[in-house]
Amino acid sequence: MFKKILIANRGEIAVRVIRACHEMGIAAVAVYSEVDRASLHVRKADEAYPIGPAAAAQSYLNIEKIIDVAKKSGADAIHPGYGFLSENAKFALACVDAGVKFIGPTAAAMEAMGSKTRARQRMEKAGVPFVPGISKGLESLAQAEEVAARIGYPVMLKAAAGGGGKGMRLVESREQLKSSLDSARSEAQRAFGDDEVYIEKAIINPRHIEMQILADEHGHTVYLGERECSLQRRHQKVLEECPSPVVDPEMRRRMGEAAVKVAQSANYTNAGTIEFLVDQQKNFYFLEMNTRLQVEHPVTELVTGLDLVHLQIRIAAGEKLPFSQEDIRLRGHAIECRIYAEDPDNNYFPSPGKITLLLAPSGPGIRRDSGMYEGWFVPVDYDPLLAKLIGYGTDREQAIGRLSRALNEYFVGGIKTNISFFRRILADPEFHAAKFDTGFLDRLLSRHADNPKPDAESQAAAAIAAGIFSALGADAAGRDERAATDGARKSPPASNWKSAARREALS
Amino acid sequence: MFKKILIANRGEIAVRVIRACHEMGIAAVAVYSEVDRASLHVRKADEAYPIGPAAAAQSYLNIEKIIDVAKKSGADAIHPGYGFLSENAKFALACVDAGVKFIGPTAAAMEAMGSKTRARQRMEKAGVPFVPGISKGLESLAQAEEVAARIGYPVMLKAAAGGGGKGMRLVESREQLKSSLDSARSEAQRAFGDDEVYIEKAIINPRHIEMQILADEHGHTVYLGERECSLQRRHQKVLEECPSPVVDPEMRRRMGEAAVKVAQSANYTNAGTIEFLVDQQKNFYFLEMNTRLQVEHPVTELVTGLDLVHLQIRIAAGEKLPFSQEDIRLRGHAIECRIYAEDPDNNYFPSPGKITLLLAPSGPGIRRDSGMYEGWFVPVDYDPLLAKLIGYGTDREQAIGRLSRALNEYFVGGIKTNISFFRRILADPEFHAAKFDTGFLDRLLSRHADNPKPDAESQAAAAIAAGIFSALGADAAGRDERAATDGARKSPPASNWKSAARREALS
Amino acid sequence: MIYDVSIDGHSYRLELNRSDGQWTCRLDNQSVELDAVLARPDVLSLRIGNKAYEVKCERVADDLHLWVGSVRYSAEVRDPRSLRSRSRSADDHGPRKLTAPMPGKVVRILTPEGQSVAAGGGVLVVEAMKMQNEVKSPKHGIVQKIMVKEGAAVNAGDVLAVVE
Amino acid sequence: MIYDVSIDGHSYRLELNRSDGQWTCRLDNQSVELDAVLARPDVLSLRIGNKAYEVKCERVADDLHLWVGSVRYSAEVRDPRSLRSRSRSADDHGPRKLTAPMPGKVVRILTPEGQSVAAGGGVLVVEAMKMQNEVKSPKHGIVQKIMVKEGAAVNAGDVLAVVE
Repeated sequence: MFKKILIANRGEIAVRVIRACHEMGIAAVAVYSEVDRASLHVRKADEAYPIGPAAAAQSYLNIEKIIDVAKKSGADAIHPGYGFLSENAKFALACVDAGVKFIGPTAAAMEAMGSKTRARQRMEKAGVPFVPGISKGLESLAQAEEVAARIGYPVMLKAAAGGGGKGMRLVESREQLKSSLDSARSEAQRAFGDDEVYIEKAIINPRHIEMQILADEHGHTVYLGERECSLQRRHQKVLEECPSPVVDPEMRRRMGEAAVKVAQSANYTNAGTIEFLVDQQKNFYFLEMNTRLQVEHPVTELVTGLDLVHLQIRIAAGEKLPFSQEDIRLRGHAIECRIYAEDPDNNYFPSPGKITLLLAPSGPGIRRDSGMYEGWFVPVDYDPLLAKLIGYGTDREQAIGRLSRALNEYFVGGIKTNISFFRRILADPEFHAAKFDTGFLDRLLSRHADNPKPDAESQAAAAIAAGIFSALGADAAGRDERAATDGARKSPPASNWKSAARREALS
Repeated sequence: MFKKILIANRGEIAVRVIRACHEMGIAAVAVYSEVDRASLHVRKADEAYPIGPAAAAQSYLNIEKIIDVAKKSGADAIHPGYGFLSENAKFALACVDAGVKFIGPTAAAMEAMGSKTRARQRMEKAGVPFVPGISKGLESLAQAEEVAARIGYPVMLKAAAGGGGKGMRLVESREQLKSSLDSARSEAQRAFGDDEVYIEKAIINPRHIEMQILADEHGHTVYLGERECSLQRRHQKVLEECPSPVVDPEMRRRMGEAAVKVAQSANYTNAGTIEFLVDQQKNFYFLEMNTRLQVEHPVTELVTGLDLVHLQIRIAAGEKLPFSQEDIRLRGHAIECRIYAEDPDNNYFPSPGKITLLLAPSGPGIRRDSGMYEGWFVPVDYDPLLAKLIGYGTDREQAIGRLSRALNEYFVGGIKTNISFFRRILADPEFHAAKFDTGFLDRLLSRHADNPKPDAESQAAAAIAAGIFSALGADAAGRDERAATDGARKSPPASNWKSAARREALS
Repeated sequence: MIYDVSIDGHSYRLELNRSDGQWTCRLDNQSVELDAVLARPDVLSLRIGNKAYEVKCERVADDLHLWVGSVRYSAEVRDPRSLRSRSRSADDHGPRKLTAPMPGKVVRILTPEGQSVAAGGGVLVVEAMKMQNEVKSPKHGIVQKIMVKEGAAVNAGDVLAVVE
Repeated sequence: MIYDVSIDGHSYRLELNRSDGQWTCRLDNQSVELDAVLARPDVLSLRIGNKAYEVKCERVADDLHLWVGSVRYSAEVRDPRSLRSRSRSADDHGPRKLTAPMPGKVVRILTPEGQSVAAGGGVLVVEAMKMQNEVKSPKHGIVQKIMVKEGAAVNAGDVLAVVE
């Protein structure tokens, strides 16, 4: 087993991996950018190394600096978390060169699955269903028109290197095709430095369901059940659950076996996720593979009783999977909410700043994976994911009940968060009935004024409380704390702004 | 289903039951004594009623006041938690008279199991093994000598109404019998107002293992697996786990079936626990039945995937058990630590006071059931249980790893706690090997100086930190918070002291 | 003390007095039995009659929200006799300050000084995490003053411009 | 600034200076590369070289403990040039104050004023939650003064008696 692991990440996922290391008796090495010195992952690590300015390109994405820290600290493995370098084949190769184990798949497996068009070609060979369309980049408008006519409108244009909805266009008719193709190409070029765009049939109101797999380095691959990830806002996942309310054991077996086939076709090792689109007739189509740990892995952990990060580490250390497919049983139901620093009053615009008060939920069936703390200044430079709140229950109804209860306990003062949005989702009758698809949240948000009519009593309580807070004045306010902690930078240095990193497109 | 439940308790268990109510869409009514207005259970309730002074006899133990609140609030059921009125048959009867459902067994079932001697008589009839001895109170010294000679020394004298080790004496030889009998009688009289004492064979180095049962009001009784409760200090449980490391499936089945027999013999309904002593040959003997929810119920919840409080409420509402014995499966391993306000530097003497800082652990496999919050004044009047920290893992090793990690994250400032004691237990090689019995902790504590030799580096870090805290002065100190919250009474009113309630003997 | 309180646009007249830690309270001229405990800064445990509420106060820049159980209310409080008065009510008279809704960088000025702007019209653009946000004028008027330059880093609550 | 620090009985001489938020540090005359951030009051994130430590400060009455990772150290700090000096070191000269280790009630006085007491001998008994705790004399001497009566409620840190 490894003695020391470097975590090439920040935020909640760095904390989550550090915890796994400590649980296994392994020392954890943190790296941090200038604005992250007071971050939770640095507090919790056994060693911590500065790696440069806030801009991710100069710190968390800087392969050379991270490899350098690995050598200096004597780490024998690197966990990349998600985002940043986690799906970067060059980084995986650089680890090999440096004699440090990369906790994830090989560079070759990453490259095999990294391009959507190449992955589609592979699926075609392996006989895994994927959305009708082409498996190569479009060469011309004429070709696009020909394929679209063959598979039928509406069609979807997608960037081969894509993610996060960028370079993606829904085309309803032939008339729209040219301008959509042009704009998809130029957006793909800007976002990924690659204008390859392919075409596939648009699935109307699909569900997005993904299958978790684990593969050891001795040829054993298993699937750990699916996750329902249809609740997305602007193509970003917001809430995920396990199991999917629409997947029955037979469908799970078929999807799982297809996922294992996908992984094996790429000689895939370690943890990975195969994403599927599911149409209204419950046909599923291969969408893409994420060659890393997912943000939403906790729902699988709660329902299988396994720890995916422990298992990632064991697999990377050369251990065999300690179970076979028959041993894996789903029990109960788990739902995850991604808590973001976002302003619900302002179209969910990011809301960085100092956290002046933090009330954190706990109790039965509640797991909280967090990267924030009271007094911390949420930096403006990175993805605004603060924490994940996961509810487990004997069944879906109990999971919803526990999560709703926990969301009522959750409070973050000083900045705005999307917590109230989750309360709205969990109270929605169609969500309770599990009637949703990937367009559900955007429709929910467009129904502007359907806030639950507040009862007069609680509204009067709010009025009285507002008066009391005014009467008590500064003494009652959390934001005027006397103690000047270093976690709270009163004002972010202006230089951060010059180099603000792009919000990571995570799914 | 009930619309509104009154919780006749305080502290972490009141919070835990309020959460269950909210998860099920039921309104929760809190009651509180004068010193508990700022307590967490009052903050979280939908209604809250003052019920008198700090002294439990005048508030939490006052049947009349609590029934009065139930009527005033329109509650249709009462959950008693543990301790206080939870095993009080008169209270259960008063609920019946008031037309409010008592969430627990009937008064008759409580009385049948409440006296240890009567329970022994019942076990004799039902054919459940119990420790050799007599099932009636001792009438004379001569009788005691006769029985002791027959079953063989060492023997144990026990109060029939007993609990918490009071009125209990280990007798090694005939010479000690008279004085031990006298002192056991007078201690039992003082503690329980009843000097009935019986005799049984002393089991040397036993384990204390208990079986959770659930019975609905339609004649179905199931067992939910055992809990290992051998880790006790002064006859008080400190750390519990599920499953027991020494119980195999066959032994679990035999103990479970014996437990179901015990419950059925008393027409028992709702949740209950049958405690067994287990000797070194793994023979188990009925010890007593606890006719309520146990402090340590979360370990069973994590391993079975069930919510015992939800099920208690459903059973009391007349629902049938939603599963049968075959559906119940133990998966993984869970360990609970009882976090007390106790001073490890001073023989674990209670340490009430203001909580100036609270760092709470979370993350994978960690459940925290807490009644405290930062800024709260832990009152001097009640049991010093602050919270329960429960770790779950795929196996016992992972549960220990996660719990150790979480204990390192747990910090309570302003008062002293027993958190460091748990770190010591979890680091002990014999604990890892699961080699323990009910005397383990007292032996561990007597080995005074075996603290893990701190490494020089972390000790130097402590020295440097001490200097920095001095240099930063009051600005760096949590205890001088400017905001005068009401949760923190600067000084408890003197009157509390006159009426300080006896620490509840809970097991 | 008398307050004009607005909760999600609904106005209340609130009379609050405190002596010996006990509150007396009248809401819209109805007497209210009130018991309030500040559990932590920004966290109140209220009892109104025997109903219990935990109310949390969310203060971000000039925005005030109160959380009561699962509901989040926007709140405005005006204390007619105090300088702690705060209001963003629809008073169209006098100059109005535009403040930064969150820390960020000013990337563009849409309406320069001296030009007129409609109610709801954008005055400048603030960016954080590569997302851009228009700061809009609450009223029709003239941009009297722009206090920041393009490229400036600003904090939540900083005054960016004044519309007259 | 120079401090005498004792950690679990082990003495250190510590030299600490701060300028521009940067610390310079010498421990027992060895230079130490130090980077410290106060994450919250009583919580320090330390980097010593590249080793990282989270150190929490437990202050209860006169007791000072530091938690470093999983280890809890008792600490004493003496600042020779400051009034914030604190020490309970084995200095047998001069009067010594006995303080209440926790809130409680004085239930019994064991050694009245004017009587002699051995080192480790009980002077009075404080009770909380029906558990009783002897407050002991740190040195051999005469009980010069008892500041509390039987039955009095006391807070943690209150001076209960002085032994000379």
